[in-house]
This record gives sequence, structure tokens and C-alpha cells, in this order.
Amino acid sequence: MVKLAEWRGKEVFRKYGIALPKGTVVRSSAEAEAATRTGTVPLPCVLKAQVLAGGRGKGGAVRFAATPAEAREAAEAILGMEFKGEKVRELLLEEKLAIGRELYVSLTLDRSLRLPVLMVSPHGGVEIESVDPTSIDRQPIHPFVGLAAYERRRAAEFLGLTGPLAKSLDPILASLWEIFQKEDAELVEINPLAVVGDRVVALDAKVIIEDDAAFRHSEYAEIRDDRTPLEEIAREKEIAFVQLDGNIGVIANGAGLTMATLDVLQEYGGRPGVFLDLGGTDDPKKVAEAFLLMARAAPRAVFLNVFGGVTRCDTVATGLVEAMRQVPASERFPLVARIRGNNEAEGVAILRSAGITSLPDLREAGRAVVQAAQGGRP
Amino acid sequence: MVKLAEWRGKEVFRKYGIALPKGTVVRSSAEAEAATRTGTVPLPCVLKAQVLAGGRGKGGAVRFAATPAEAREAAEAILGMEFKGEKVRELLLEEKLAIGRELYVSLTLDRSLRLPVLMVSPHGGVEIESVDPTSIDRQPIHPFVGLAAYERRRAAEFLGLTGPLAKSLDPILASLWEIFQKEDAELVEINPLAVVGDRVVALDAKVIIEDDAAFRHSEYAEIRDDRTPLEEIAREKEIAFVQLDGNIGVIANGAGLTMATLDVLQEYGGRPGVFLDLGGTDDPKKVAEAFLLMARAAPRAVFLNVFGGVTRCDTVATGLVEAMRQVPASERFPLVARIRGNNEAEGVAILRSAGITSLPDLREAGRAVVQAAQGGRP
Amino acid sequence: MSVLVDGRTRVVVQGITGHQGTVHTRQMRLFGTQVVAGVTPGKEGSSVEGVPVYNSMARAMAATSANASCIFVPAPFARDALIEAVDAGIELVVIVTEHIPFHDMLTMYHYARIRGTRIIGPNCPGIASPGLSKVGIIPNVVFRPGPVGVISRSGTLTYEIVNGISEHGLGETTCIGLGGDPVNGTSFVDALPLLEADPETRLIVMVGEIGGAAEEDAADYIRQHVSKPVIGYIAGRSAPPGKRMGHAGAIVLRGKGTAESKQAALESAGVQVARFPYEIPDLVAARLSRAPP
Amino acid sequence: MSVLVDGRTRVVVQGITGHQGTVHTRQMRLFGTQVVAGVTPGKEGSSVEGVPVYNSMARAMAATSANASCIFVPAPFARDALIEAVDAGIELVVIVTEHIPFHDMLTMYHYARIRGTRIIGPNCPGIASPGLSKVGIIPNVVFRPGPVGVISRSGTLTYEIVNGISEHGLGETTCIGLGGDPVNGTSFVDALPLLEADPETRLIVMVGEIGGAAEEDAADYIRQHVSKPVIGYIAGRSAPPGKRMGHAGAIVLRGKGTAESKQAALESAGVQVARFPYEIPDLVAARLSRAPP
Repeated sequence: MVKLAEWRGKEVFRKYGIALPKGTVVRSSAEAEAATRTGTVPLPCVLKAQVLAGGRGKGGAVRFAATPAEAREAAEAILGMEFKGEKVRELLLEEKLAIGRELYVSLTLDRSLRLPVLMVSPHGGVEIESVDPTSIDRQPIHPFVGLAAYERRRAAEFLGLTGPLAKSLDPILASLWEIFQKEDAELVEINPLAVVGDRVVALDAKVIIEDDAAFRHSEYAEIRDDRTPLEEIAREKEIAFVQLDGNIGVIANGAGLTMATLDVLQEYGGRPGVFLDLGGTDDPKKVAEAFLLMARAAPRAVFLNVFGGVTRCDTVATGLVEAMRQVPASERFPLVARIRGNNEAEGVAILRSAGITSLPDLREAGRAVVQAAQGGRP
Repeated sequence: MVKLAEWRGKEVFRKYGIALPKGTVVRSSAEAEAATRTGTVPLPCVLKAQVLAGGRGKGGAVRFAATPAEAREAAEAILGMEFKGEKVRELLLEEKLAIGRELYVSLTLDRSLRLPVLMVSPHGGVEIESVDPTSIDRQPIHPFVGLAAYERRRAAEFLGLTGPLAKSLDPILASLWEIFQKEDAELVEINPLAVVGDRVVALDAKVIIEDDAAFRHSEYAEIRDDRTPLEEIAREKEIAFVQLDGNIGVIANGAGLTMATLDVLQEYGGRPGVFLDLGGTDDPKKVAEAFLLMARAAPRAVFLNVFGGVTRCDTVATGLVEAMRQVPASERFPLVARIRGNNEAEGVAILRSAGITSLPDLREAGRAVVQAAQGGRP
Repeated sequence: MSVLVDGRTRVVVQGITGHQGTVHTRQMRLFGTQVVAGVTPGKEGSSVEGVPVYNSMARAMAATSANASCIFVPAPFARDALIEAVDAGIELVVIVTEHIPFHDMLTMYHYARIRGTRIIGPNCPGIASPGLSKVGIIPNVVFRPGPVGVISRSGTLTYEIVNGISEHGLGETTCIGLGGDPVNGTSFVDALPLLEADPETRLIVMVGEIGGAAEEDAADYIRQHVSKPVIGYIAGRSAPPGKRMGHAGAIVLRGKGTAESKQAALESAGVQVARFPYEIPDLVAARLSRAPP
Repeated sequence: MSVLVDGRTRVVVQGITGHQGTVHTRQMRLFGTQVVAGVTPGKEGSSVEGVPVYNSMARAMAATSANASCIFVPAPFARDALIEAVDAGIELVVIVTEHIPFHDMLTMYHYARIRGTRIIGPNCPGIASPGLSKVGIIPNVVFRPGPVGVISRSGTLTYEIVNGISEHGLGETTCIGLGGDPVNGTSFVDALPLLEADPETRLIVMVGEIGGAAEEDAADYIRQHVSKPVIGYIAGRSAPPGKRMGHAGAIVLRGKGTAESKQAALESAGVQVARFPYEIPDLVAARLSRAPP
């Protein structure tokens, strides 16, 4: 999931011809002042922190300026601030337009229908989740024919747009569809799409590109705005790595098993902090890699929960024990293992002789790791 | 049907990345000499008349040159020549490559399947009609998924290409498909596609763009290589105008009725020279326009065969009589009319009072117009 | 009886406010067709020939429970009109519009097929069942109820032939104009089983043209599946190769699609092929007098 | 009895010469599956685990009359592999490959649907009917023939649960791993009627995950159409919103697709929902002892 920052999303919009306010990205207050002084961005202008979290307006991450000096000042105030855990490094400076109504438009996937869906609402400028569903129009789009003109007309009508406003919406919707398909997007959202005089303009841009389509989009390869360094390493090793806010590390193979493991830990009062999902595999090499990666995340205790399917449990256990030896004593952590499946008894014996607790029962194992994280021995 | 001359087809090929010999278009022998002298086209080279008819090689419309002087000489010989009714105005100069096997590749429509079809044959360089059908592989392509990689692999295998040759074919086939779809082509053909060292190269290019898609391809609007001036006027008036090699003009409404009329004329020994098909309409204005256009084609005799459906025959007859008055006496021609359908009797009466023979029976009418063309009175 | 259209057919006219749309809405109503709605974006609330106009197919269908549509919109917008009709859940669409790019028509055909909508056309005169309903533009005057089913790739030639059959004192169950384009929604092979299954159709007249292989395909089908007598005619015997004879589909290309080939195929399938259209009524009459009713 | 795969299933492995393809060809054969062919372009003439390799699906099908395929090819080529399988006329395709872009999967799903091919997956462990046949990668050791039908969006969690059911002395008719991607070929709603119709399946275990609305859709379907007892489980109760929990499909987005919502929907449809996977075998046993055989 590659979430594009607003300014990157708007670059994509620009490429596809979607109407935008005049604007530029700056990374310092001096740049902000210069951009307004030279007229690159007309005054008055708005300065927006380029962070991925929502609610920037209320959070002080959006400011206005009427003069170059004010622009510098506003930029100084926002740049470097911490917004919902993200440090603000970039600002988008844009002309402040005289805005009429604010609308909502997006394209995303309807999984149940297995079809893309065009969503529009006359109530833009707020989180779409907070909008009354009857004020949202959803039209499924068949990928074999694309977004049809009649569907675009229906969207305009639902938004209450007629005449030149409807006319200015039409190519924007067509472009959104193009972006959704050609850029392999999961979500393309304009919120708000604002009425400015006799046309509509995209004031914001939310574009999420699908990770799995990265092989045909090298242009997004360098954009990993929302990943921690460890997540990045995990990605390279094809291990799903997710950081949560607890202190127990979980290594499991398979998303379902991982989630079930987290659910059990929580049941016993544990707080998962990091989880590594090896995917469906029980490849001993991958288990070992995950183990070493986990060590770098410095958890209070680790729960390894692997179901040995194709590979035998003893092979997995041997790999794990070898990986453990590579972790310096100072970085060791309490480990509770649960290896089940093919050749289970032999695997458990190997772990035990290396001093690792292996518990077959998920309840017991869960309880043990929670205890260990709270300072007790596993 | 916009048939692109070879050089225009190759410009399309180049845009889509299909491998071509180095070459350029020239319109004078001096240009031919200069192109080879400056190295724009490496020597030895081949000079090909840019006409739409086939069989240029045997017809003397393709020559070779090893020196700039020879290039000038060859260009002089070809430019201005008349080839199957077309005057040669342009030459394509290309490097002469060391050619191995010659292959055939094309994409066209299979009407019965309602699917595009990829045709390949290892016997290229000759008219595909003359190739044994068992030496041609046909693969229908579903437009919703496009030309699949496995289909390209099958084509390569059928052509006997492996290794780097197969690898060089693959993107060419993908490009052909792109051209077929994006350029609204009726036919995209490479014949021959030649083996040159370890790759395949398009030696010829045949691209036919669909007329009906002209509204989204302004780039082809100016290319009407195969139309006579009268055909061009007819096109603007949305009248199908076809010149044949006889001397009887036929105006009818509807393709089927037109063809049936021609069939009858031929049966009676007549030779249709021009036909105008008004389409399904019986709009009196269009009948009149067709009549005036026909006058400019100077036929020996004209057969007007209109079935009055929505419009009444008397309205059509009135329009026709008015149009006749606009033709100067010197340009008049014997006319046999056959107006049938709605309000037939009234229409026939109007024609008769203007001195026009109107015969209800297609046999009689056909015989009368053939007689008139042979110098008898209609 | 009849096929495809009958007294239950409720028609929406897409593009009703255009010249053709208006003229033929009137003609259809004169024929007896239930034209229940028209669609032209932005014209909702108005009416044409007494027929209410809606902004969209969905709205027209919701208001009138129509089950057939007739498309008159210009070629660049025909693809969209068809998709709209299909998405609205219509059963039958007659596309009168000509000059639709065949690449569009490929998408339209295959999309309609997924969704179970039947297309007649494009570039076609439509369907008429005398005494019951007409969807399209065939002149009302040519028809007379009777036992002959007519399928044709032509327009006015069909009018002529149907007129001839009617004037001969015979008449038609249903006449289907399939259209003259290279890609059509319903071909001879698709239409033949309908007429074969219709109990009131005693004889089938099939009017073909040069170009393509639809007649050859039909001959194969007739040989295997059609028990009723078929009278054929192929226009374009005298057409030179490489010339498009008016219809986009009517062209002899690369030696294929000649009248001779079609005629031979049909004859080998037991079809009696007329050499000229004016021979058809007599052949039909003779055949009907021989056949059991 | 069983659903989808049985003793008549004849499998082609697409991507057989890759590591996964080779390993699982062996495992499938050990399970008793008739693996009749493999496909890897350019490798025709070789064999893997005694299975002949062909250059194309068409050739593999012609030589072996296979009726199912198992796709192991890397994600960028999976779309093509599926189209090839569909065009070759295969009935069932299990796509093990993960990380297929969902835009590709949309095309694949709708294309397969037109042509009547059923897809299981992608990113799925496949299907197994103990004692009969397995297409995919579920470990052989976990199975035991019995009366429980299992459908699941998970992989290893399914192995665990099936293993638990088997160790409890119960067993399975068929286990279908639907896969964890946002767009899958067969959903709970598509799979439920198969198990409902299978006479030997006495109880259905349904393993869901957070994300999407497949479980809610299933609850609606169960309420209206399923008479057999269903035991459910939803993984991911503790997952925070906005985090993708391993599977691309397992994500709570914009407050939708939570475990709570799914659990509530299933319970309102009469499904007994386990809070932890280890509760499932006991619930199954208890329910089976109550239900008529």
C-alpha cells in the first residue's frame, strides 16, 4: 500500500489533467517565502503539512498567509512539527481559492461485487465515514467497459451540478478512472472537490497505489512514506512486518495464524508490539531471517508460532536454533515457541535441548509469553 | 477505410517501437541522392514506390542502389511512373538488410467470431491468399483481455522462432495489438517480417484505419490516399460514392438495393460506372445532392432507384425534379427512375410530368437504362 | 406468433429528441408499437410525440418497465448508450445508428452477451412483427401479416422484398434487419433458430450480401438445424473486389465473401437462391403452396 | 462425496518447474491427486516428479484431458497463466500465487466467469478432499476423512484448525482455502451452496478474517439458504484499524470489516462463533453429536 502524500497525488492528478489550485512544494520557510514573492503561488495562499494522517486542519497543520512574510512565518510554524507521529518535512503551498460547495468523489474497490465503485457525495470536506450513507451515491464500474458517460452524468446529477459545473466534472471523473486503472490504484479520492466559480477544482488528493503492482510502476518504488526502517527490511525479505504499540514480538506463518495469535495474546493481557508474518511458508531460512529481524526490534518477549506443513518441524527447529546463536547475548529476549504439524515431536525435542520452551497448546503458550513480557520467566 | 501508404504505416510502427530498417521518404531524385550521400539511409539501399497496390516488386516499382548516383537514377525511374492507376509521388528509401527467412504476421477482424484474430505464417513475402491455409495459424483474441503472452509464444513457435528471434518477435506482436486497438485499425500487417541476424524486422507495413473511427483520430483526417475528388465530396455529404469501370451511373438508397441494382444492370449487359448510395435514407435533399454529384461524374446514363419509406415518393420526386433543373442542358444525361414505396403513384406522376421515365419493374427499368447508355433513348 | 417483438414489447427510444428519433417514434406508434419512454440526457420532463422523456435509461426503465430499446444516438455516443441500456437491464436493443467503429461494437457485443442483452444491429432497420410491434425504422407500408419470416443484412432492399411479398398477397411473421456492419449483435446463425422455433413462420427468406462469411455460416446451420424451407438472395454479384459497396460489411476482400461462394454454400444446404430480388415473391408463393401449413 | 475435487480430478500444474511447483506436485501426488501434466514454456519434453511437462496449457490439455489446474507462476505472469488456462477450457483453477495486483484479478475473475471457469484463490492454499484429491498446498498430514466441510480465508490457520478437527477424531469432506486477497475467485457465498448441497457434509466450519464484507455477505446467505450447522471463527479481533495484517485483504479500513461486525452478523444468522481457534473442534463435536447424521 503506497499512500501518496497530497502533493504527489496532485502530481498524478496534474498528469491526467485534473483541475488543481496553483501550487508548489517547499521544504523550508525561505522557499515558502520565495514561492509567494515570485508569484509561483498567488497570494493569499494556504500552507499544508504533507503528512499522511487526516485532520490536518483542526490539528494546526494547515495555515493561511496573505503576504510572503506570513508565508515564511506559517511555514516555520508547521515545518518540523510532529503530527500524529509523523514529522512534517514538506509543505504544499497553494493559492487560496474562493470556494463554494465542497463535494466528495472517489474510486475504490467493492470486494463483494468484485468491481470498482465510484462514490460521490455532495457533502465533501469531511471524512466520508461521517456522511449519512443516503447522501453517498455508489456506482459499480465494470472493468471491461470502464466508467461510462451515463455514469458520469448520474454522478453530476447526484452532486447537484448542472451546466458548466457538470461539464467541468465530467473529464475529472474520466481522469480518475484512468488513474485508478493505469496507476494500479486502490483508492483515488478527491475530498473536497470544490466549486470555484463555474468549475470544480480538486483541493485535496488522496491516491493509494497497490503494492502488488509495484513491478509495473517503478515510478513509485522510492515512495515509502509510511514505512519504518525495519518494515523496509522486512519488505525486501518478503516478510510482512507490522509495528503495533505493545511490547511482545510475534513471529508466525500465515496472516490468519498471526492474527489468531495476537487475539490470544490480547486475551491474556499481552500487548503485541511487532509482528512478522512469514506468509504461508515454513521455510526454515525464512524463519531464521524473521528471528534475526525480530531481534533488531528489541521486544520484551517473543512468541514464535509456526505450523509446519511442507517442511518438517525438526528442520524448522534446527534453523531457528542456529539463528538464535547469531543473536548476541545482550540482545537476547525471552522466547516462547509453538511448533506444530509435520514431525512435531522431533522439532520440539530439538528446541528443548537448546533451552527453548515449546508449548503445543495455544492458550498455554500465549499465557507464557505474556508472563515473560511482564518480567516473569517464560 | 484509410489505407496508409507503407511509409505512413511505418511511422505508426516506429511510434509503437516495432523494429524497422533505417529509412526516409523522398519526393525527388535529388532528395534520394542526398539521403544516401549524407548517410541518412545507409548503402546499399532499396527504393520503393509509395503506392497502395500490391505487386510492386514485379511491377518495377522497387529498385536497388549501391551508390548515391544509382539512388538518383532509380528514383528518377520510379517517381512519376503510373503504377496500377496510381501516380508515384513518394519513394521510401531504406537500407538493404541481409535478410534470412521471410515471415507473415497480421491482426484483423474475424466477423463470424466477432473477435480480432492474430494470423501468422512462416511463408511471408507473398500474398497471404496464396499461402496454404495449413501454413497459417489463426488465434482469436478476446478484446477484454487482449493479446496474451501465451498467444505470442504460440505464434513464435508456429513461425519456428526460438531464442533471441522469438524474444525479438514478442514485443512486436504486443505492439501490433496496441496499434490494432488504439489506432482503430481494420488491418495491421507485416509482410514480410524478416529474420535479420538474431532479430526480426518489419520490412513492409500495411495499416488500414477504420473510417468510422475518424472522430477520434484527427491525425488521419488528411490521409485519403485512395480517394478520387468526387469520392471526397461524396464523403463530406455522407453519400457512399464508388467508381467502377463502366459508364452507367446508379443512385440508390441503401447498400443492398444498390448492389441488387448493379446486379440487374450487369444481367442486361450494362456496365455500372459510378454508384451513389444514399444509405437507408429517402431524404429528398439528399436525393437531390446525389443527383447533382452524379452530374459531375458525366455518366452515359443514370439509373435512380429509390425506395420511399418514411418520406413519401411525391416529396422525393419533387426534390429530384428541382435538382434536375440545376443541371445545365449540356451536362444532362438520360435518366431512368424507379421510385417505389409510400405514395408511389403521386411520385411517378410528378416525374412523368417533368419528362422522366419511371418504371416500377426493376427488370424493365434495368433494360431501359442499359439501352440508354448504349445510345438508345431510355 | 412472432419472434423478438410482439404485443408485450415496451420500447424506450434512446436519442428520442433527435430528428430520426422523433420521426421514427411517430412511425413506430403508428405501427402499433408501445413506445413508453424516450431518453435524452438533460431533457427530462419534456415529451416527444406524447412520449415522456427521461435523463437516463435507469429512470426510464423504473418509470415504465420497458423491455426493449431503440438507439438513434450518433455513432460516437452509441457505445455509451448501449452500455447504459445493458446496465439498466434491458432485454433487447435495436441499434439503428450507423458508422459505429467496429472496435466499439466488439466491446458492445461481448458486454451485452455477458449481461444477457440481445443486440440487433448496428446500422440496421430493426425488427417488425406486422400487427404487433415494430422496433426500428422499416417503413410501415411494406408489411402484411403472414407466414414468412425475413432475415436480412440489407435495409431498403429488405423493404423492397418485404413489399414484394406483401403485394403478392403473402405476408410476414417477423422481419429482422440484422444490419450491414462487419460486427453485428445478431447474425443469421443467431436469428435462424428463432424463426425455426416460431410455429407461425412457415418459410424463411434470407437476404444476404457480399462480404464476410455470415451466409456461409448460415448455410452450415441450416443444413444441420433448419427444417423449414429457406429462400435466399445474395446482393452484390457484380461487385468488384476491394470496393466497399456502401455497407461497411459489404466488401469482397482477398477473394473472400463473394456472392458465388455464398450462393453455392446456401444451395448446398438446400436453400433455393433467387438470382434477383423480384424473383423472391414467386418462389415463396410456390414453396408455400407445396409445403404443409 | 466431496465438492470441487474428487477422484475424477486431473490436474495440470502451471509453473511446475519452479521450486513451489515441484515441491507441491510431489505432495499432491503423495495425497493421491492425479497430477497428469505440468506446464512451463520452453520446458516441453522434460518431466517433474514423473509428470510430463508441456509448453502450453492447450498442449497439456490435449495430451492428458486434464480438468483442473494449479497455478504457481510468479505474480506478474499469473494473469496470463489464468487466461491461458481459461482459453484452454479448464473447469477449475486454483491460484496459489500471492501478490497478484487486484486490478489483474478483476480481469481474471470476470474473464473466467464469462467462460465458465471456476477460480479458487489467488493467494490461497487450495482445496483438498481427504482420501480423494488435493489441488494446492495444504499439508497432507492435517486431513482425515469425515463429515466437516471447511471454508476459510486463511492458510496456516486453516491447517491448524483442520488438524485440530482431525486430531479430535472427526474429519473433513472438503476443505476450501479461498485465499486472503481482496478479490477472490470464490467467496464464502460462492462456496457455501456447494457444501450445503453435498450430502456427506454434515457441518460447515467457516474461518473468516477482518477486512471486507465477505463474512457479512456469508451471514446473509446462511440465513436464507443454509440448513446445515455452521461454526464460525474470525481472526483479527485485536487488529488495529488501518494496518494490513499480513493478507492484503485483512485490513480494517474506515471502520469497516471489523471482527465485531462479522461476528455479530454471523451470530444473527445462527452461526456459532468460536472466540479462539482451539475452541472449534469441541464445538464441532458437540454440534455433530446433536445433529442427525
